[in-house]
Amino acid sequence: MNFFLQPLTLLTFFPLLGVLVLLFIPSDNKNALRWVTLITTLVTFGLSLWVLGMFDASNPDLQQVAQYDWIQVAGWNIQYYLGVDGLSILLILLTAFLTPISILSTWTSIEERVKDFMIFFLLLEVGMTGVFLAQDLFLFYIFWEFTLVPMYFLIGIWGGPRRVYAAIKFFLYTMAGSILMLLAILWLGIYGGTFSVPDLIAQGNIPAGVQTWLFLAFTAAFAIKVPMWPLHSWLPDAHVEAPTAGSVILAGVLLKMGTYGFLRFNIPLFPQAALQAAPWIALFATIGIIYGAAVSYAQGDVKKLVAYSSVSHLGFVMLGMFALNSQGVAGAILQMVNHGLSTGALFLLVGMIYEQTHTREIKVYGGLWKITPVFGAIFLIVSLSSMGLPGLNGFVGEFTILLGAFGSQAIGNAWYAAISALGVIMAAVYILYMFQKMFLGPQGEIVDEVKTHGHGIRDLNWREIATVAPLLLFIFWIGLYPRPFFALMAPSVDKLVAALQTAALAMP
Amino acid sequence: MELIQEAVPTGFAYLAPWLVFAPLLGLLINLLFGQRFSERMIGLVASLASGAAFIVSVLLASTVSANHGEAIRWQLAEWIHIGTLSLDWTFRIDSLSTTMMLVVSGVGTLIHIYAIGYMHEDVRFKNDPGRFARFFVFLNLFIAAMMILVSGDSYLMLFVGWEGVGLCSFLLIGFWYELDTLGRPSWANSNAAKKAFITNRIGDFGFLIAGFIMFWALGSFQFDEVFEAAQTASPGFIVAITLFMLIGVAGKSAQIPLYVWLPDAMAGPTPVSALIHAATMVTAGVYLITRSAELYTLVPQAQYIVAMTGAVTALFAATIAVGQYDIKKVLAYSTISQLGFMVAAVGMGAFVAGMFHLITHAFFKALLFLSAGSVILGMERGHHNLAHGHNNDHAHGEGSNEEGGHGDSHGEVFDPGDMRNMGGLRRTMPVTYWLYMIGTLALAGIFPFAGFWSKDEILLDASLHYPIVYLLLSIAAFFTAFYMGRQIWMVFFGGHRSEAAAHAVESKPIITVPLMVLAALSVLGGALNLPFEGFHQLGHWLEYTLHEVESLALDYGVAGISTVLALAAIALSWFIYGRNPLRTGQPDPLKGPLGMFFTGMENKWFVDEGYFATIINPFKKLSQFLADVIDWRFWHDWFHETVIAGTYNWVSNIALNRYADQQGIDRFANGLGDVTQWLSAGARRIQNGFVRSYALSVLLGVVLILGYLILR
Amino acid sequence: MVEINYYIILSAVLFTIGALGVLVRRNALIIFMSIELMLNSANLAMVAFGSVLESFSGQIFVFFVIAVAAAEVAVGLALIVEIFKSKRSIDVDQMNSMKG
Amino acid sequence: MTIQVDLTPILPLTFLVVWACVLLLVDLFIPDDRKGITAALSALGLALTLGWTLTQIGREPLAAFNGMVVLDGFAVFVNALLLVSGLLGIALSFGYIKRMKIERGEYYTLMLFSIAGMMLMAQASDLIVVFLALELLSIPLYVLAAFDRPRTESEEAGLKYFLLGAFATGFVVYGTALVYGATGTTSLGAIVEFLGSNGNPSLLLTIGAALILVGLGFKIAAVPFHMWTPDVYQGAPTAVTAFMSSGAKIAGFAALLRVFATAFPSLAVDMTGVLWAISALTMILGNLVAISQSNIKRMLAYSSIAHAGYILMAFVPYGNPEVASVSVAAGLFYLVAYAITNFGTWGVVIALERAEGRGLEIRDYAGLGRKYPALAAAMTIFMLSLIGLPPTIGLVGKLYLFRAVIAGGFTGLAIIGVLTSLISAYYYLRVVVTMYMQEGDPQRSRESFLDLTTAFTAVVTVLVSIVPQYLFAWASSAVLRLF
Amino acid sequence: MNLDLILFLVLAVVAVATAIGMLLSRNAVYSALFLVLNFITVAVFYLLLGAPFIAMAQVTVYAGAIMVLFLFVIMLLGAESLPKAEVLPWQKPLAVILGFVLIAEAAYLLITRARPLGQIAPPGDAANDPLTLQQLGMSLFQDYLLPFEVTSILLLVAMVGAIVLIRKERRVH
Repeated sequence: MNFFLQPLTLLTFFPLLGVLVLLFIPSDNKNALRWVTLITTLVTFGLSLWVLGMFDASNPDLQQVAQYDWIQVAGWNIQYYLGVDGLSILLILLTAFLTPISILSTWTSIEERVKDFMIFFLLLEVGMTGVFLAQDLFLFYIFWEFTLVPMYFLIGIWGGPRRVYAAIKFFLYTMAGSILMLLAILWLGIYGGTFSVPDLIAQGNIPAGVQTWLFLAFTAAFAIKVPMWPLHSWLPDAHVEAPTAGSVILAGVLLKMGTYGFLRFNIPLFPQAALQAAPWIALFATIGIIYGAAVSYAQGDVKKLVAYSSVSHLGFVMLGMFALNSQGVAGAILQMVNHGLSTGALFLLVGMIYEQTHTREIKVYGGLWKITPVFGAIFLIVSLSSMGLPGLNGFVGEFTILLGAFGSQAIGNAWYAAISALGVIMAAVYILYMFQKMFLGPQGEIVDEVKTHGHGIRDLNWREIATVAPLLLFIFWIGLYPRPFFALMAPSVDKLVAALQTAALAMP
Repeated sequence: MELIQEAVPTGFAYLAPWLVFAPLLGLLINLLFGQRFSERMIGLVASLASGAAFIVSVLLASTVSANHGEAIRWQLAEWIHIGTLSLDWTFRIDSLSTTMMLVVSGVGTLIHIYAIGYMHEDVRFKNDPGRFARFFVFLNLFIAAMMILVSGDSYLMLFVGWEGVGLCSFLLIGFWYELDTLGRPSWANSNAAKKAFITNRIGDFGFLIAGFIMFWALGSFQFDEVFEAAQTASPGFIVAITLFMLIGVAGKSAQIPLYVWLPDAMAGPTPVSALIHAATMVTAGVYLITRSAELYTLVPQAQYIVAMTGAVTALFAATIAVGQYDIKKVLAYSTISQLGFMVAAVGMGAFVAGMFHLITHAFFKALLFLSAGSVILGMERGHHNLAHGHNNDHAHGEGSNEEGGHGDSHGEVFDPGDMRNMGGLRRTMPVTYWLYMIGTLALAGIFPFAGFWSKDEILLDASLHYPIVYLLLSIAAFFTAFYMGRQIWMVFFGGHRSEAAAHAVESKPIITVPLMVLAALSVLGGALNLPFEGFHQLGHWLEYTLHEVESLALDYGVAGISTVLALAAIALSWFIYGRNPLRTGQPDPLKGPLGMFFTGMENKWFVDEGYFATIINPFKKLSQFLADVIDWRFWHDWFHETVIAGTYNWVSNIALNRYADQQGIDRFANGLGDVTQWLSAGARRIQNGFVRSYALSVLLGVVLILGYLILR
Repeated sequence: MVEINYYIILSAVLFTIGALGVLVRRNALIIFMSIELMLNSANLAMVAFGSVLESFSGQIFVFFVIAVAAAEVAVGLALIVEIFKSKRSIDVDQMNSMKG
Repeated sequence: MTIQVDLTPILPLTFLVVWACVLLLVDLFIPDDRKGITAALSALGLALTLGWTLTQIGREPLAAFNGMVVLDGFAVFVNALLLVSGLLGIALSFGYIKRMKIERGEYYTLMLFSIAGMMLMAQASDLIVVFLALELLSIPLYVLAAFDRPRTESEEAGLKYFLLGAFATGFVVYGTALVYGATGTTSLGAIVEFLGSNGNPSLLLTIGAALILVGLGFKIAAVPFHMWTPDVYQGAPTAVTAFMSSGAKIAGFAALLRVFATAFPSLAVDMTGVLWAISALTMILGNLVAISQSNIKRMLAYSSIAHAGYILMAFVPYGNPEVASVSVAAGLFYLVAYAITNFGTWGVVIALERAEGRGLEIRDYAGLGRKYPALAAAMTIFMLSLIGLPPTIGLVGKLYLFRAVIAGGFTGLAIIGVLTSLISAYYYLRVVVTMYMQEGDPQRSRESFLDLTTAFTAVVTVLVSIVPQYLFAWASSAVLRLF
Repeated sequence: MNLDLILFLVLAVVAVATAIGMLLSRNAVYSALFLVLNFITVAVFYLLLGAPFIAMAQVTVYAGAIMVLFLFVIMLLGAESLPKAEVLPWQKPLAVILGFVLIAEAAYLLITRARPLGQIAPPGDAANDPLTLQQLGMSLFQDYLLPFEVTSILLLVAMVGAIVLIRKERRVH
């Protein structure tokens, strides 16, 4: 098939077309820029649905593969190798789904240098999609590093007061991790003779001792990205300073790149190392869950609170993933999506109110629900999904994860899961604290303050509702009827788990 | 499950989903059009929704009886299927669940109707008529969630409802989220709501853990499969499961140590207190244990713990109730105490007795609460008429709209719920008085009211199996009768202790009619399960589900003792409160004789304070510490800024005589500034622009290389 | 008969002295001379080797070195003169307008 | 007796030299305000030579002057690169020297001579020729560095470069002498034979080689022989800096490679450690000190030191036959990557430099992203390439290098490499930050050739990262004959 | 203890002495003169080593042309000596130490480690040995033709460079 007509290639690089168009639009024609970008991202979403339509959920292996020799000289064996399977399909959809939403959210909030913003955003989408699709380590690394650049600009140019600091910190920390991974990748490339992940897995002859080192090298990259406690220090800065859309994508997709990396590379490539590491990862994940929850409870800044809650949520993901049984892994994958939806939505909503009040201080809010009933209701639903209320998406993920972790042989004891379950209580504590201080109780001072500059705080307008509505739809759908989502990933997950069991048997 | 569905004719089972959908439908209608509807319309929709659920419940019950109690399982959809884990949206229709459905939807519907009248005035006293619709939305949501809870076929679906009702109670307790119970702007109500939710979550944690153990030990969440596997599983697991489940029960059914949220929950509008925090939701725990009967019966030691928890709670709460002044607070603690009775009962394995008491309690406690609500409304009206000199509360409704909140509309704050402001309402609110009286007698367990039969059955069981429990419960029963008597005397007898009481006005039919229905039930409810041969209807009915139940004959000894105790208590209360009624501002006459003891009861034995001191504040401090000191100052600022970035910059400056120029990233670079300065003196020498020292470094390099080559 | 190593050592000493000259003197001209001395010592070594190996290439190399030295001198002196014109000094220690 | 010589191997070179000499005369008749013609002519000369050189690709290696010069794939590759650099250098200079009012015809001729020297260096296979080539490329550079007289910095740069250069030359000469003494010859081929015949090399030889290494290390600005670099780069006219930062490096590495790979592979046991240390030191020091520069020229100087370190990594495993070819090919590839990126970067710097050295502080770049988006974008690409991030040739080059080094078993060095490139991100990003995230009003001077160069290099930087295989192939075929 | 050796030692002493003189003398003129002496001594060594041609070149080109040029420049600039102002106090000692280390290394290398490189044949009167000179010339123009040509270019370049540097400013305006 023609190179550019392959679904995955098209899906990955289509946004570049948008960039091309944007280049020829005068930068003062802001609405045109916005519309072009929105349409581009929507088409991309359409493409992702096309991919989904062709996706064979019963097939555990890579599908719709686009595989070409790329660099085959001088001992390199690098391929252009894209493919999608149960582990990645949901994340692909998530990416394509969140991007247009983020664009919508910038409609009025980004007025400065719209053109650059949109271009960077589209480039970012290319990078993210590529990361989830690339099956060749070299290709993967290129996409992985590539995502850094646009995000760095998004934070650095359109961010808050300390944006430059946050941007550079984000950049350096992520890069610090990935360069170690680079060495590991090169090592694999040299000794495996190929960079293609499936081939490397098939060979699977990496000596246990080396496995540990490679595992650690990859972990360095992914753990920082996730971020796993105690490597989370860049997260609050990045999140607080980033513009709303940036935060949404950062929380919604970029962090998932880390967890996805564990799933796609660490576990299948180094199964024995993974099995050995499971208890440790579980330990750190558990600490992260409790720590993140406790710390977010003490935040006075909404965005910071949500940022730290991410540390806690992704702790769950890591815990489930390294339960290394089907419940855990499937739950982890679903929880990635859930976190993308819930936290993404939270950042959107926070951004919407921030746009009106220009403050993120929780204490100045209060009694908002009375003034903005719709906003309050939506915020409540999203909060509940984030604290894992049954019937909403959060619960399905967290429950399966904890269930998996509780009985996981890899982790070895139920304590981690039990303690992590405390995190569910603490989630209620900080989420309700946030909701109460912002929406319940007597009217906060900000309300009158806003009144003094023209009309007071308004409820959501239709564009804003349209922005969140899709998220809400999925929040309910996954919560009430997650079956199709699990169905998509199940075969691949089972395959992974089976491979792990064989590896476990091979272990001394 | 297919097997079962083939085995028995499903009858009306296909209606099961409507238990949930009907209320949801009502909810949606009110949500979408609530703003355009009139209040009556809203109320009608909501009540119809709940009523539909009731009808469905009746039909389902009939189906069950038609099937001779065979359980029917009706699968709506698949939910979570991963590996060995398979969960479905399946409804379970058997005698137990239908019983709960009937209670919930029945009482629920009545309370819906009542609420139409009550909220009409409440929203006007609180100056926010717009909120009328919201109330019924929440109420319907609650019915739906409760239905999921009672009709679920697996522990997990039960858990869904379990948390759902928790959410609803959060929303409804915080219904007036910007006020406190006296209608002043404050965080009080929202705090109460939050407290309720979080405390429940703590219970849910126990439930979750129980679920995990269940899955890995018994391999399923579905009731039948669990029970089947339990027969062969090692008792250790069962004990763990049952006890962790007990934590959940303690949370939901307000048992020690997690009961603390219930009294605060009275911040919600009275119908809520009646429906959620008296009749239905709080009994979910009892339902859970009954549902898990086959697990509990396997492990007596666990049963004993459950029973003790119940009994102790019953007594403990009863003592506190004696010291309360707020009419609803008294009822709240009474509820906790009564729940204690039920838990004790099911703990002892007297599941029928427990369920029996659950039902009767639902009747008379709802009755009491609603009557209390009516009293409060009466006081409010009296108060407002006083303030506005006319008694047209509609006009008044608009009248007080201009004024800010209710509390600050008249100088001092008036608490319409404080019994010390009441007195003599017998004359101003006769209907309410009689209704209240019935409820009181039922609760006090006076023959032949419903409460007598159910409580008596529990006591009887206790006396046979667990003497200690029997002792505790009997004392609790005594206290019960006492504080109810105290309430009656304080509220309805004696002289008016406030102007409002004097001008209080009787409530309208829409409020009183449902009360009368409940009153009738409270009188006759005992007939459900009379302790005479052939009259154990409830017993036989539940037997289908609970298999072996012992149906005891009336034991005159036990019954006699309890009756005597109750009467004695009431007499005592008359002796203290009725004979010479309280006068305005007079302290409680028990204060003197009991002293410390009474202060304890008055202040709920300082349990809340204890929790604050031992758990909540430490946690706040801890998270503050983690967030500010550990995470931010140490980890974020010190370690990452100073150590990493600083070293980074500092090392670069050693090779140099200058600071990094303070540009964009200077924030990142101002690490060990002083050290840099201090060292730069020595560092200045290296790249200093002198040709000769450059040459020196070249020569140095040469010498080192040659040295290496020669010596290696 | 003279051990060739003596010549080498001698050249090494001269070379070192030349290097020292570059390191310790501030006068650009003298530094330059020192460099010439270094080249010379190299030449000496070269010729010495050449005479042992009895091949011409040593001498020829020296010849080229001398030529190159001449070329360098042309440019070098020009530079120094130019600097002197503008700085009125040939003290290399005064030529550190750029550093860091 | 008659003298017959085969000129073919050095024809391009000869042509260039002759062209330069002629140009020297022609220039006398070109009026001062028309020096553009000289530029054009010299560019033409380079272009012709380049064309000629490219026809040599894939030919059998030729030797002449009894093995003093060769023309093999390696030489062709390097020469082509050098000539391209020359063209880019002239393109950068043309407008610049006019703007700086230092336009003189000799500028270009000297540049041509220097390029000739570099090419000779790449072809030299006799230490004498290496030495002469070294001088031939250096002397014009000394003059060019001081070309902006009487500007103090420029003159100082010239003198410093000259004195230290001559100093370093002393070591080369002495080293050559020792090698000659140890082997009795200066011809690389003969040295190999000698070593082949009588066993393990004497320490004398090793020392000689080490001294040569010192001299060449000076040219490529390797620590600890690097210290002239910042001052000279800063003081010299920017266009010259651009030219020498690429050209001299390329030539120096070419010679280093030729000498060590062909003549001294048997010294690997001794040399590896030295090279390892030098490379590591160079990477670390270059990157660390670059952090605290505020002058863009100095910063780039340190960056070029750092990159010398990266390229040196490729030579560490030169003694190990199975990886040597790969690693050296990686080195060549990286040279290309660096040269291209480097010229682009300097192009931007030149575009923003104004008279008497204003516009050279990093803070002068503030607001570039807003005012000249294209220029800023180009600069961003170059910075990414220097860090080694996609989508740029820099990343591919680094990956190639690290892979070779790891394959050679020097993982430790590779780790130093990646860590230092992380450090480098810190200061390269600062430029980007300043351009995009700070307000300012930079002034650029529009010169068509300059813009052309910048655009060209930017495009190449990105393009080659997407299709690097051809360059890979060429580089690896270029080194095959060396071993 | 033979004659050659004595001669060598004497000359060596002279060479080193003059070199040190160059190094130490305050006045640049003296330094230059010392250097001339040194070069001449080296030239004598060349004779001893049987390289008369180089010896001549050394005397004429070096001692003659180059050093005279130096002297000329010194006089021209009047830069005999500089004011005593040492800004790098630690430079001298460090340099001296390095120097000694270097010499030590060289000595160690040559005396203990290096293979004996053989003896120097006693100089026949090579001064006027036509054959030798002829051979030299031949190989210069045959084997070493390329370097020779390169040298010529080099000198040309140097010339141009010098002119560029010294020539009067004729800046275009």
